[in-house]
Amino acid sequence: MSTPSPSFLARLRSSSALVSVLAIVASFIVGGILIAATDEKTTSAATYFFARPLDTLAAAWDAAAGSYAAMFRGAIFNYDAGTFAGMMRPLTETLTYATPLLTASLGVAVAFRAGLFNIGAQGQLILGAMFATWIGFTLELAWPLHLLLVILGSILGGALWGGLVGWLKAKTGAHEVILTIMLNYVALNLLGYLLNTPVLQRPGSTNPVSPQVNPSGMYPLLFGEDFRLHAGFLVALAATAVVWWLMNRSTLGFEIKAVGSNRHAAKTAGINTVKVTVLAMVIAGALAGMSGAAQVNGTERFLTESVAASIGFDAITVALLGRSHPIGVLFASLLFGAFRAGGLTMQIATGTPIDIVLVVQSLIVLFIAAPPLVRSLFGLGERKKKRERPSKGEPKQAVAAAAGGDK
Amino acid sequence: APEESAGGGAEEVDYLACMVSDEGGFDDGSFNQASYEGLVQAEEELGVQTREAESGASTDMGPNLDQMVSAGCDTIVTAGFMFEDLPLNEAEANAETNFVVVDYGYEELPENMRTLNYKTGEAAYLAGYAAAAYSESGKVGTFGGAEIATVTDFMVGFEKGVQKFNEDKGADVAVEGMETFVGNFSDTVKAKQISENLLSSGVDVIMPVAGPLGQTTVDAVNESSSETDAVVWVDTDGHEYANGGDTAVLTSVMKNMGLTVFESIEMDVNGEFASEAYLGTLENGGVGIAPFYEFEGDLPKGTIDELDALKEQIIAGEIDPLG
Amino acid sequence: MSTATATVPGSTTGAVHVVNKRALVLYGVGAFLAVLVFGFFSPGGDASFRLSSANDAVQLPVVTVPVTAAGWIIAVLLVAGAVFAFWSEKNARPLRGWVPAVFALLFVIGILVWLVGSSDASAISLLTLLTGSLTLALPMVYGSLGGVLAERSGVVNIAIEGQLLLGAFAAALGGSLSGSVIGAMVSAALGGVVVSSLLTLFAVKYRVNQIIVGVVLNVLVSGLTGFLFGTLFANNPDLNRPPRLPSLAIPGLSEIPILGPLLFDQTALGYIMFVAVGVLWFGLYKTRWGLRIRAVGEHPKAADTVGINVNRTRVFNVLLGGAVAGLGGSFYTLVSVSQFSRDMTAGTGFIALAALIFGRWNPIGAFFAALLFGFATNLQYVLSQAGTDVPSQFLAMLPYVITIFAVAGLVGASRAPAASGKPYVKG
Amino acid sequence: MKLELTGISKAFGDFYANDSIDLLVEPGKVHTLLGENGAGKSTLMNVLYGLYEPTAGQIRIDDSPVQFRGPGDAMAAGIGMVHQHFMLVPVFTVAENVALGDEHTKAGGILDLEQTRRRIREISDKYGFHVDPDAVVEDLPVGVQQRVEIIKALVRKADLLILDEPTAVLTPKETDELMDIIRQLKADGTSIIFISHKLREVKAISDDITVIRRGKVVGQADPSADAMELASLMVGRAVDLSLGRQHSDGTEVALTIEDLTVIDGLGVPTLDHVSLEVRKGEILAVAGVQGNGQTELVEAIMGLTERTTGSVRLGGQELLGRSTKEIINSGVGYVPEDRSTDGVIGDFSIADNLVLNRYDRAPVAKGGTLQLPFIAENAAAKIDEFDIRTQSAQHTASQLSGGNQQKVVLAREFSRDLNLFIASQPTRGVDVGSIEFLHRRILAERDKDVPVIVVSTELDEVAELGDRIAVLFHGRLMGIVPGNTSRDVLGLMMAGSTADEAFAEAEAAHLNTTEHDEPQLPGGIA
Ligand SMILES: Nc1ncnc2c1ncn2[C@@H]1O[C@H](COP(=O)(O)OP(=O)(O)OP(=O)(O)O)[C@@H](O)[C@H]1O
Ligand SMILES: Nc1ncnc2c1ncn2[C@@H]1O[C@H](COP(=O)(O)OP(=O)(O)OP(=O)(O)O)[C@@H](O)[C@H]1O
Ligand SMILES: [Mg+2]
Ligand SMILES: [Mg+2]
Repeated sequence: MSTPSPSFLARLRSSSALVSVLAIVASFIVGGILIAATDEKTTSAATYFFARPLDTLAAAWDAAAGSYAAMFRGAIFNYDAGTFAGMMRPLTETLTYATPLLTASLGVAVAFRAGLFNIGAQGQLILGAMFATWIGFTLELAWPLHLLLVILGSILGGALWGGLVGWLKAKTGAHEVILTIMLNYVALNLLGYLLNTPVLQRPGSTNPVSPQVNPSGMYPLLFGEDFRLHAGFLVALAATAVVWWLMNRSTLGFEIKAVGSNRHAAKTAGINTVKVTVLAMVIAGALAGMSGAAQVNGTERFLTESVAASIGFDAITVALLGRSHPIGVLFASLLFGAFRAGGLTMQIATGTPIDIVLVVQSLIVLFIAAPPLVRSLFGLGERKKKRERPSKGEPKQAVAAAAGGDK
Repeated sequence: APEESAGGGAEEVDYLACMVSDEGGFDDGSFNQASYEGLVQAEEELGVQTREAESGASTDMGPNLDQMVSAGCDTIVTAGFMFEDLPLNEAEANAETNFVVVDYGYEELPENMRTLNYKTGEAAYLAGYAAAAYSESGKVGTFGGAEIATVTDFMVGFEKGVQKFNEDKGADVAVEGMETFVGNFSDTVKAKQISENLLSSGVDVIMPVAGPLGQTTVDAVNESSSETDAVVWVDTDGHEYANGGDTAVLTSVMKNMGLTVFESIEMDVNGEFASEAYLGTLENGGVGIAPFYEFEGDLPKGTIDELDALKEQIIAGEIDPLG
Repeated sequence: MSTATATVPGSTTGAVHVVNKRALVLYGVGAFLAVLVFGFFSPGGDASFRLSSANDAVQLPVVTVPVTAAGWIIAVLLVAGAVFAFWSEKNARPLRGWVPAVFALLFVIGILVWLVGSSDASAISLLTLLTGSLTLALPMVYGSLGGVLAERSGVVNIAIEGQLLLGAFAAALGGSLSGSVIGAMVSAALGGVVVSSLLTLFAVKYRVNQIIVGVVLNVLVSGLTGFLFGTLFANNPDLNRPPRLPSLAIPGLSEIPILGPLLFDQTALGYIMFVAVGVLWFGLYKTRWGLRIRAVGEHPKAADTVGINVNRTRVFNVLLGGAVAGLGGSFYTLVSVSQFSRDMTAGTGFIALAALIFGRWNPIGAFFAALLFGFATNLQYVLSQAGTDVPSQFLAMLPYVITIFAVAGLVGASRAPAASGKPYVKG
Repeated sequence: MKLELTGISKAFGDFYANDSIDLLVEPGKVHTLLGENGAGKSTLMNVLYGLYEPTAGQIRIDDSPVQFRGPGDAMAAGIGMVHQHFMLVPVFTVAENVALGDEHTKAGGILDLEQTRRRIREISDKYGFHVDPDAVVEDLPVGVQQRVEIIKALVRKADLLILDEPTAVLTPKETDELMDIIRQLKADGTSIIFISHKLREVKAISDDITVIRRGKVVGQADPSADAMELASLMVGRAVDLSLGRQHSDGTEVALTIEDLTVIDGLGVPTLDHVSLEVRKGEILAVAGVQGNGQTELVEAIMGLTERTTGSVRLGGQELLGRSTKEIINSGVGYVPEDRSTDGVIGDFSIADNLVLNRYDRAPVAKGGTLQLPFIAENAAAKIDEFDIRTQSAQHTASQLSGGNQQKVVLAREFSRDLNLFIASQPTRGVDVGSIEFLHRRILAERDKDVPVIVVSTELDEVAELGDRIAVLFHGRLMGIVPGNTSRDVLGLMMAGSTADEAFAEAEAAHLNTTEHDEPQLPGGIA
């Protein structure tokens, strides 16, 4: 627990940087094949493949390489842009996208560590966003105070929704997978309802849209009007640090992990498992709720029914890819942010549907999780067999829990 | 869809027309798709270049707009109310780029912006009247994808049209499903079931206002044991557009987004871009009902004339279809 | 891991007790709410239920009940049920399984009467309500069965959504290419198998965390089908024109009032579903195959020590489950609507996951759980169609809220196959 | 069956768990393997049973070489194994467990459990097992579960039966019954490989003994050899098994339990108005057959049960109704009965397990923050002091052997000042060397004037450690007798006689009522 668990480090070492790079390469290759195979030029060149095979290959290469180059320009550095701001903008977009993803994923990760499979980040985010929006447009206060209230509101909203799951789970043994799935839908409908009532609906509008949040309730932009990146990113980074402290240094984190690993032993050691289950879900919800504030009070400025986008679901993948470890989650969400930002540019520049990003993303996660497969794909040969021991970084209990919890 | 391929054979002009969808995507069978067809038409007939971006999530809409601006688009089209103030902000910040906003309006428009809205209720009113006239069971129905104004406008107009028929003919045709919403625009099983529910309660004309889910209603009607069941399609001409629409679609409430988007681009290409809050009506042809095709013979005699008369009255302001 | 320790008498007795206490609270709350809402806050008037649809040959009379009287009767019965539950608890008698079932059923009927009473409708069609429930439940049932097969053999299957979606896609593509519904259904099953084989490749062979694999596979399938929809299908619409699966009414049987249209006027997928539920239940509990999967899912090492190949069993059953779920996916494109569209499964796979947990990893349980969900969903539509004052969003919450109450109150802790989610490493 | 192993080696990575082992099991003989925890006994048996592939070596059955690709092959060759941790599916019935892998079926693969039931009844009758084929395994006592394991092997017509620590979890009575079964099997010509840490049993049942240390055979021993000799051979050093302790008679009452009652989920009292006292500096041993309320007694004191009435006062303070944490914080040390589920967290490092129940108090934590340097120092010190065999404090607890896990639990509990120490089954499955060590530590704690409760189903342990012995039967206290009370009397009490009845009965039968004050041997060495 203290330092990242030994097995986590061992895992990193055994799936060395090389394997990770190869995993990404392999995923891009598969994605590239898909892009090429559905590219019109490639398919038309393929009709005379046997006459001039090189044409097909060249077209395929153009299609794939063009798409990926655009992705890079959209996510990291735009070498085509005329201005410095234009060049740097992609990076800030990546960070902007990563912001809500980061906190939501941290929430999922904390729950994992407590042995809970939290599919409910979506709903928790919605509740957080509702609170943050309402505070954001009803109140008029001095800037830092107002924003602070907004953040607290989002935390409260998410915590309520998450805590409800924890409480029901602890008190009745109901399965958190069912509870979180159902509460996602309840939250969505609640939002839909409130956006059609004066509580959240923009006066005079017939659409389910909230009023704009007052400027004092917004996260300030970090690099001026030209960049969307806002102070919510710094708050998310701070949250990462807090979660790191929580999980690796605090007594509460110790309790959470104990309950997550072995509920019986935790109970015997005097840990109040009911309290810990509820608290873990409260924290998970609070973090996801913060993502709601990042969305509305960071980038969007108003609330709609689709505020959660697919952040809550992506958060599950990100948390798993980051092995439920705060630092891992940070990098995983940056990667996903980059994909999202890059995917948009790719779509605009080359017409490649953004769905391909989902394909490449998922393949990367799978490949990174299965180093032996990557090694054999690239003919690297097996490493000397390690003793097979389950890695602690993974939410092992969560797995069991997702399948049915404990007796 | 690579942009350079000028399929229509029109001479290429140095003009970049762009469009950003909302979450629905360009194949949503609804406003995104209809607007997109306007863009394609411009590409084919005007020889402009195009770029398009789907917003996979609401979070993508802002960045997509930004990217279009930096890509040097001459005109950017957005579809759907979800964009909210984003196009307005962009328009104010980028005077050289023109913006065409579908299904949303602002109080004051900058010089470089057009908004396109449609009084779909007017056309739906006619469709409601026609549906009531056509119905043998005395029950017609409707349902929506979600409870939003662009959806409910259709439904309300439809209901008013039915009521008008009842008044004029002393009939008692009922409208069911005014409060029935699928909850999304993607769950085909649910939409199908709602259609089945309506049919089994005796409804014989259904107007689904749910984008691609309307297809389920067409399928339900085509599968139903009763030959006379029919669909009122929305947005486009379902007779052409829907799979199996020729045997099921009584008529369609057309919202001519494609055409108006095309016209907006055409104006600009010709150097006549006008900042304007365009409102599609029966009068200007922005909305309308599609032909009845084979179903025309099944309408009570004189219905077509009555519809024409109603249309005139609406245009003349003698009837308020939403009032 | 160790059986010896898990079974030391005395260490597990507490659990039974906790469940009882919670159920008691629920009985109490249920009865109280019933008296309050069904009784005192009854909307009054009559509630009418139509038993046959407008197009039926045999027209049954409309059943009309006075809402207030019915409400009171149900409330009194529920109070009696609660008292019985308390009495049983006091006398330390275990409640029989049918008691909660009847209690829940009465409660649902109470809600139904109350809602119908408060709606503007002249009459609600019970038949429409029921047949619709079954239809809405159908893909869920297939998904749950696929999940049951995987999880019973010890592999958590979060990828049900992906299996349904790829099944739907493959049915559209395969059906369009072959022009036959058989071809479409076979393609759909294969689509599910493809997802399953990835699941087993990563989860069984490479022992990647099964939840990671499942979650990621859903995204992968969504991305892949979305991509192909936007490219392949967009460029070749003919590839997205599958044939339709017709309804096959069984002559005679389908004429039986209510039951006929409900059970004997289905598409092939409907009949296969009934058969599959029965066969899988029988197979799991009465055959060698079932004994072995359950053993592998509960205690793989024990299975290994009697010569059962654990991983081969898992792979086989996960693939089989994929075929079942994939076949269910064909419902979308062969029955529900005549073409594939993006993400058309709309989260049903997750509800199926919930249903299988709710149904306690039992095919019949999962079937009824899915049916309850389908019922609540359709109730919402039927009521909204009839017109009621309850806002549509709240009606839309109905299925989810009912499920929460059901799992939190009546079902409580359900016990997964013990080894579910744990990769098996020999030795 | 005659079984011959030659040069069997099994390596895990670079580590040889078995190193060129030779073993000869004669037909119809009981051949015992002796060795410390981790010596490699289970590994060897797993190789023999086809679960592991040997790195080198050969297995010969009745003089012809065999190769097993899996347990299926081993079973087909007539080898049956009762594993150290039972290989039974808990939610299955006995019949289903027995049938598994060797099912009788009707057409279409439909199970025909009736045949299996009949076989179970046959075997059950023959050996007097009293096993109901339709009982669900998880509801059965451990002893019966073990018989199910034996039935599984016999149904498959095993000619060689491997019993890996079969008595570790059995009560004395169950153990005696098992010994009878082994004798019967032997009489029927079955060869048996027997593994146990309990030298009394080993001496009683074995025909041959092979001692293994660190993966190698270090010698053969004669069953008649002195227990000390056997122990020394196993451990590789001279073991002084006599604790040379004095019975204490502390006077000051520290813990008072009055009318303690625990009701289970079905409303049945599992502990029924139990009252007793424990004095400072004394060990109260609680004896009883598994399932007679010992677990409930301990868990009630620890605040781990619901529906508990009565009173538990420690130094005048009421413990009942307080949370487990409060009870721990008031100075109660607790070694739970099942170390792997309740005692340690397998995924946690050894260092963390060593502070598992004081993680939130100084000096382990300050202001809600863990003090890592302290945790590390503490771990280093405890690993050293308790001789916990591990490569590093950052290894997880699950990587430790059972004996070493137990040392972690004990080290943790002894690292704070205690007002009461409770140990449930402290030496279950632990080898002789470790037992000696654990016992000495418990005695040392008592000598610090701490009141101690030791719960054990092991009569030897009870007699060994107890200054006084309380016996529970069906949740009721049968009486508290002096530490030197004889096994016979204790046995009668455990079967339901009160102390007075038991003494009277024993005297009438001319049995000893007290043990002679000779040094006791741990682990049941007579
Ligand atoms: N799967 C494995 N991987 C690596 N090492 C192992 C494995 N199984 C056993 N070992 C090692 O092999 C050695 C022998 O273990 P084994 O289980 O055979 O001991 P044992 O003699 O049965 O001990 P006990 O008396 O505690 O049962 C131990 O040191 C253990 O650490
Ligand atoms: N996969 C493995 N990797 C490393 N060590 C292992 C592995 N499997 C088992 N071991 C080790 O093998 C040894 C024996 O394991 P086993 O479960 O037989 O413990 P044990 O000492 O017999 O415990 P108990 O006293 O509870 O019976 C332990 O030291 C354990 O850590
Ligand atoms: Mg062993
Ligand atoms: Mg052992």
